[in-house]
Amino acid sequence: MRLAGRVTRAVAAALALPAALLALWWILTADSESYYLPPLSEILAAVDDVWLRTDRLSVDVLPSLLRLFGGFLLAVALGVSLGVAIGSSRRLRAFCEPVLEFLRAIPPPVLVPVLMLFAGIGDTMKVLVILSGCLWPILLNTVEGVRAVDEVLVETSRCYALRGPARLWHLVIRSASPQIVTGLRQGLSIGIILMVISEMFAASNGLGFSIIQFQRTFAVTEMWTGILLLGLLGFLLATLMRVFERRVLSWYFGLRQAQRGGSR
Amino acid sequence: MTSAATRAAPARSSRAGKAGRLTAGNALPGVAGFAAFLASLEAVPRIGLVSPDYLPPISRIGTALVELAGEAGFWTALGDTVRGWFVGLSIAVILGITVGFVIGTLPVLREFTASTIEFLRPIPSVALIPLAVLVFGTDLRSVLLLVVYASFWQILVQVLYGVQDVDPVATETARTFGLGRWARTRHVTWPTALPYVLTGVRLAAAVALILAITAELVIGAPGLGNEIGVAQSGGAVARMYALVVVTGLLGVAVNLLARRLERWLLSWHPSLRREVAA
Amino acid sequence: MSAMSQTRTAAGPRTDVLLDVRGVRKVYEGRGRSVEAVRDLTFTVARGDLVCVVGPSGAGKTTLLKCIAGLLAPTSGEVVLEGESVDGPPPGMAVVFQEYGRSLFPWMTVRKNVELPLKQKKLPKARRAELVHQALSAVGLDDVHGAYPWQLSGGMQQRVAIARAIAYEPHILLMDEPFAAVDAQTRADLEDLVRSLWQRLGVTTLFVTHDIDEAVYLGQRVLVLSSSPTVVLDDVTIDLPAQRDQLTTRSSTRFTELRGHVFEQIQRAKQRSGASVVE
Amino acid sequence: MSAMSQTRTAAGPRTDVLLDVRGVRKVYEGRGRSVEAVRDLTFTVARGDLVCVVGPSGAGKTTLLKCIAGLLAPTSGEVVLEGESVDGPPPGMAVVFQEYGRSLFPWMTVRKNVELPLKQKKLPKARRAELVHQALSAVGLDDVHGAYPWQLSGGMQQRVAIARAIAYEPHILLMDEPFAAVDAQTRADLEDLVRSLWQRLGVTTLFVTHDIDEAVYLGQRVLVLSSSPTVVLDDVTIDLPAQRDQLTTRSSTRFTELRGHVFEQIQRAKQRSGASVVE
Amino acid sequence: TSDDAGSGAQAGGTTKVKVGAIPIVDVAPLHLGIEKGFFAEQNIEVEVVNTTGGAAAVPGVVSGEFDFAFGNVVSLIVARSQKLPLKAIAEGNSSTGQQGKDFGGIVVPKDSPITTAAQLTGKTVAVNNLKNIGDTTVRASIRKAGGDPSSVKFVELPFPDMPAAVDAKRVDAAWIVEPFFTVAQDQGARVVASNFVDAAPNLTIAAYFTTEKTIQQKADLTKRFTAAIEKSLKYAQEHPDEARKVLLTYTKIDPAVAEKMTLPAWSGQINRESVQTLADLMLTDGLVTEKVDVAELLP
Ligand SMILES: Nc1ncnc2c1ncn2[C@@H]1O[C@H](COP(=O)(O)OP(=O)(O)OP(=O)(O)O)[C@@H](O)[C@H]1O
Ligand SMILES: Nc1ncnc2c1ncn2[C@@H]1O[C@H](COP(=O)(O)OP(=O)(O)OP(=O)(O)O)[C@@H](O)[C@H]1O
Ligand SMILES: [Mg+2]
Ligand SMILES: [Mg+2]
Repeated sequence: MRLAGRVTRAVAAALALPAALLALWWILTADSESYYLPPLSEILAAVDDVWLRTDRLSVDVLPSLLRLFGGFLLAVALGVSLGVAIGSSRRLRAFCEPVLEFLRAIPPPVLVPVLMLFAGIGDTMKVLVILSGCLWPILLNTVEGVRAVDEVLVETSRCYALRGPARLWHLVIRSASPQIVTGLRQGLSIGIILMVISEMFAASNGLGFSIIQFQRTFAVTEMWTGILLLGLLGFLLATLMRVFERRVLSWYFGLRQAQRGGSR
Repeated sequence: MTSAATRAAPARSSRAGKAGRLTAGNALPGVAGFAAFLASLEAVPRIGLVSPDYLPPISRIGTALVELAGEAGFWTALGDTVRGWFVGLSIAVILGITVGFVIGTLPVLREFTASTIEFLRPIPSVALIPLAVLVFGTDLRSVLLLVVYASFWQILVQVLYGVQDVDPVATETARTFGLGRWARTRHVTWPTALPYVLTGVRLAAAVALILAITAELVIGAPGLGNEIGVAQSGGAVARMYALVVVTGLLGVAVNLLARRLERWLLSWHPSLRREVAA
Repeated sequence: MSAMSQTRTAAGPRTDVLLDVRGVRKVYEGRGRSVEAVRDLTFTVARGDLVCVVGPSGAGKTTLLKCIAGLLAPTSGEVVLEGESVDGPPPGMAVVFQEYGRSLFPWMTVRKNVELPLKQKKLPKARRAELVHQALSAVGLDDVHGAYPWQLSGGMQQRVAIARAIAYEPHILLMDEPFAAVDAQTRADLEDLVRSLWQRLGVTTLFVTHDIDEAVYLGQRVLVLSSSPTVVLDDVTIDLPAQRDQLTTRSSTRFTELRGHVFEQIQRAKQRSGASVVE
Repeated sequence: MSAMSQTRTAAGPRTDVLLDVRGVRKVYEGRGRSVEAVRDLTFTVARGDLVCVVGPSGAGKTTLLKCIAGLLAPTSGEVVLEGESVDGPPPGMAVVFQEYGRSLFPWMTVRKNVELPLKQKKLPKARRAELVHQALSAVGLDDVHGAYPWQLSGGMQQRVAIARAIAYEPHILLMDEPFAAVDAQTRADLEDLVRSLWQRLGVTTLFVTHDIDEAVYLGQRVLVLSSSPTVVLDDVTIDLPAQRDQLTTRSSTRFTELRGHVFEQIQRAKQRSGASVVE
Repeated sequence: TSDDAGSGAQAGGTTKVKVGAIPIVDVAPLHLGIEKGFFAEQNIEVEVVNTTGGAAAVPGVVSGEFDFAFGNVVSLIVARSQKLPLKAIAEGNSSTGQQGKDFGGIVVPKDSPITTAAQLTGKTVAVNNLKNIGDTTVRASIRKAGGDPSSVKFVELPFPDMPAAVDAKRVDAAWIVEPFFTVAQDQGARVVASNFVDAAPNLTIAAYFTTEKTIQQKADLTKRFTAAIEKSLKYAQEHPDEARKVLLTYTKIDPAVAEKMTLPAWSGQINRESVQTLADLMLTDGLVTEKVDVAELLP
């Protein structure tokens, strides 16, 4: 009973504001004359034609998602391993920081031509573009997380001869995991943005490509359906991420709650 | 990210002059790292990994950079970009902090806005370009719209995490001593959230720079991005990379500034305390 | 229950009642289970009294203190302070929390930490400076005004929290196991400090501890709480001389007697633990 | 210095020396200032001994323990364990840290926390399960195998840390003020636990505390450290009966005598504080 | 922005107009005309705003941010088919109409076995934008050479990145325009077809355009601007050396390349038949879903 009540409330909370905003959008654009702001009713009506009645879901959305996951997973692997290394060593950190900040500040669209020189124009390049964006929040958060490992735990591990991979996994990564997961969340939403940007170059399919194509061919209603779909995708992925986070970090949330004296 | 602020560190030495020495001590390996990076950039085209026609060695980019520095137009463009970046970032910071505090301190609001935030956050700014041009044309305001939209989320999310991290013992202490809601926000919530805000500013600063340049590149508003676009469409490869290097250096400068700000505002924070003590 | 000591209190009801705790009950409602932390607490504290509260771990001492401080609303019953029912932190009350380390603001210097509540009271600057100086002086911290809390040792941090409470010039001072993490010597010093402050300033003080020796050494009265769900098991008047010191008082026979008496009560309290979890 | 007790140690040098601390000196080098935490410590611990180390706050007790554990390198002098000079955490040693709350892995259940060092030792699974079970049983925590550390009360967390140390089957067990933040009753229980474990398993134990009563109650010997810069002030043999219990032992005359003796030494140590900060 | 009704914008008799244009070879006449004072003659003061192409220029024009803009004909036809009220007012540029001597074409890597457009069947071809003038005319080339355009795989690649992609054989062929056309050929790329020439004789590639609203409300200004730009086009066509020189002022093209490369034709006339041919090709290739009457778009 109580559980059911909580679920209902959570669903209501998740849907209330979007519903209100959509209603507002609907009303405000109901008799919109502006070419670029078609009535929401038209946009919603077009969703079916544009995405569901065609093979766009498998031809455009699926490859985009695959590239997104590829880039994201690579960024996780690279960000976490580099982050652990950089976070553990003051020297390495001092050595790398300016270069990393330099690379971080370069806009992906101008990075694309360089990447194409090395990785060609296929999916590899797009995956690399996504990687180049997701990497930073994951890397920075991992570095900060690793730096903050509790000294007492470090000494405990030394005393019990915890070394090598066991130390890395049981101490360093687990201890930094709340921060790493924060990085993952930020990285994922940047990844979606980069997914679109990567499809601005040398693409012939993809969700981002479709949106840009609609934009270029002045198919504005269709473009809006794409943007809505993109937002929906972001929301779904964020929800998945939350589920993942709750599972992996259940200890962390319990610990925090305990520290707060049971109050939330 | 937990309230590690509570650990008593044994560092009891004087704090004066520490920040200066720390950066001075840190600069050397940083410069060395950068030099190594430049050397590898020089080597890649020279040993024939890629054609120097498409990725010139860094020495040629350097020459182009010197040429750039001699052009008045370059400095105007740099000024335009920095202005767009700074104004946009400022708006995003103020907006993000305000909205973040309001949402963060009212759990109901937080609960009800979470899904909308997750929905709006991944919508790429680039998708808003036609809208921006339609509403604001191709001048600074369009750039600002994109910059603010993209960097706002970075700040907002950080502020939300920060506000959530307030130690209940600290809040209760403040309450018993008669601090009202506003005074508690000012003296307890704000200092707790400040480290998160600064990290947010650091992340947002980079995003804002990227967006300012991308927007100039795509919309054609004046600035470095536009210069990059012109160089690119004219096939002036070395010049284009010189401009890219300028954006990268801008990023490094922004980060240095942000670190300075952090050192100054957060000398009490455990992460910096530890650096001083260790 | 110790009939003798109970009667003693009932026989001589204090004249000027400052704090009146009436049938306070507190149930924590949690997911799936609710805990009755405090079942029924009734007692009064006279103006200028120094009452120690002891009880086994988890007895609900902190819960009681938070109810008195107006930080928690009791499930039933009420707390009356100076004739008024408490429903939020009352003015003129200072609390020293168990987690002193977390109750000092790490982003403020020691001076600022002590001064902040005075600013809230809108005291003029000169008066604030005077109070801060006096309070820090009283706890023996004349030379750390400009330091940050985390630059101090645990005992010093604790003293800053106490200084903040004194400087506030409260009518009533609540302290929750304030010396739990301090070494024996510092602890003894702080105990003497609390007694001398109480004697000098006459602040009504409620002191929560789990250390029986400490409670007997410090208090004029000791309230013994049962384990959860909590009631008042005993109310012992400590008839030791007003001038106490660590060596002679602690080795006096009366001290040992009282200590033994309280110890027994606590042992009984532990055995008598009721069904506290209401499914 | 108490000549009598000093001689006692010198006269009867323990036969089977397990730990030999030879002229250990430790200076913390900081920016602008360096602190000589430990000046010159020399003592030995025999196999199977239970030695308590007391000293005022900041005496360098933790520093000493870390040097023995191989976590800190002494500035001069050396620590010899079982005939070998220590230069890193030696195998077969277990440490229970002062901050027990921070020394358990919050992301592992109690069982996993205890098991992890055994995995590192590459013990077979069945043996691990047996050791974990025995150790948790010994500290009276049979029913919390699956709980996370933060779901336990402070005293229980402390016992998990102790269980982890026992399960490791160390030759030597170091404990650093392990009961500082635990309430009196739990503390008494844990003290009895440590003694009974020591008697049953015969592990050589070094127990650091700032509580004189505790040191006298627990130890076979008590080392008294001076305040910083630290030397060994006294080495008191505790000639109390092997079977001790909280009420009778603590109220025996010999206990009070020994307690008084150690207390005096510490008072002297406090007065005799040298110039510890080398500018 | 300006208003023919005669408000403050017309200070001192000159009208300020904003023109959106890509900083490429094709718009040299606009810059040359400004330099030569052809616009000043008409009391027009032009501010050229760099855009990246139709995506930014069309909304700019629709919103009134730009009075006029430069865009390729296919983009304009698509926009028109989407009911955007755009109208071309003057030619932008045209194909030279000479096979092998156009300002753009299909190139292949130097040792590629491909020699004719027909052999592009089943290959990967880079164009700057999909569903635009590039793929439409490349298909026309292939069709004309007897190949099957439906099996060609087009990928998007910005012109500046094409020479490198061809050189590294990332693509089998690419449709490139100047100055990258020359750059690619310098690196050894071979031209296999001139797609503009294959699509239609003297194909009009791009046009200056505005909205119907501007044409109605600022008829006079439109007329003056059209006159000035047509004069500029003609001048540029007659003085290619000056056109090459003006390039260096608004682009960063290497002077050596600017000297060598082929300039597009600026005939000053929109070739209506070629535009209709293009529109028909677009219908064949599915860029538009119904037949577009180019008369609506053209002046
Ligand atoms: N926020 C809460 N939610 C649920 N139960 C709680 C909460 N706070 C305390 N409790 C429970 O209420 C009881 C009393 O807790 P309280 O903290 O008042 O004890 P205490 O006497 O202060 O103990 P200690 O000596 O350990 O500080 C305990 O059983 C505890 O588990
Ligand atoms: N990392 C460090 N850097 C500089 N000085 C230190 C450091 N650690 C300890 N000290 C100093 O060394 C001295 C001894 O410290 P130590 O922690 O060993 O004392 P302790 O006897 O364990 O005290 P306590 O009873 O408070 O735990 C103290 O004066 C302390 O300030
Ligand atoms: Mg408590
Ligand atoms: Mg210590």
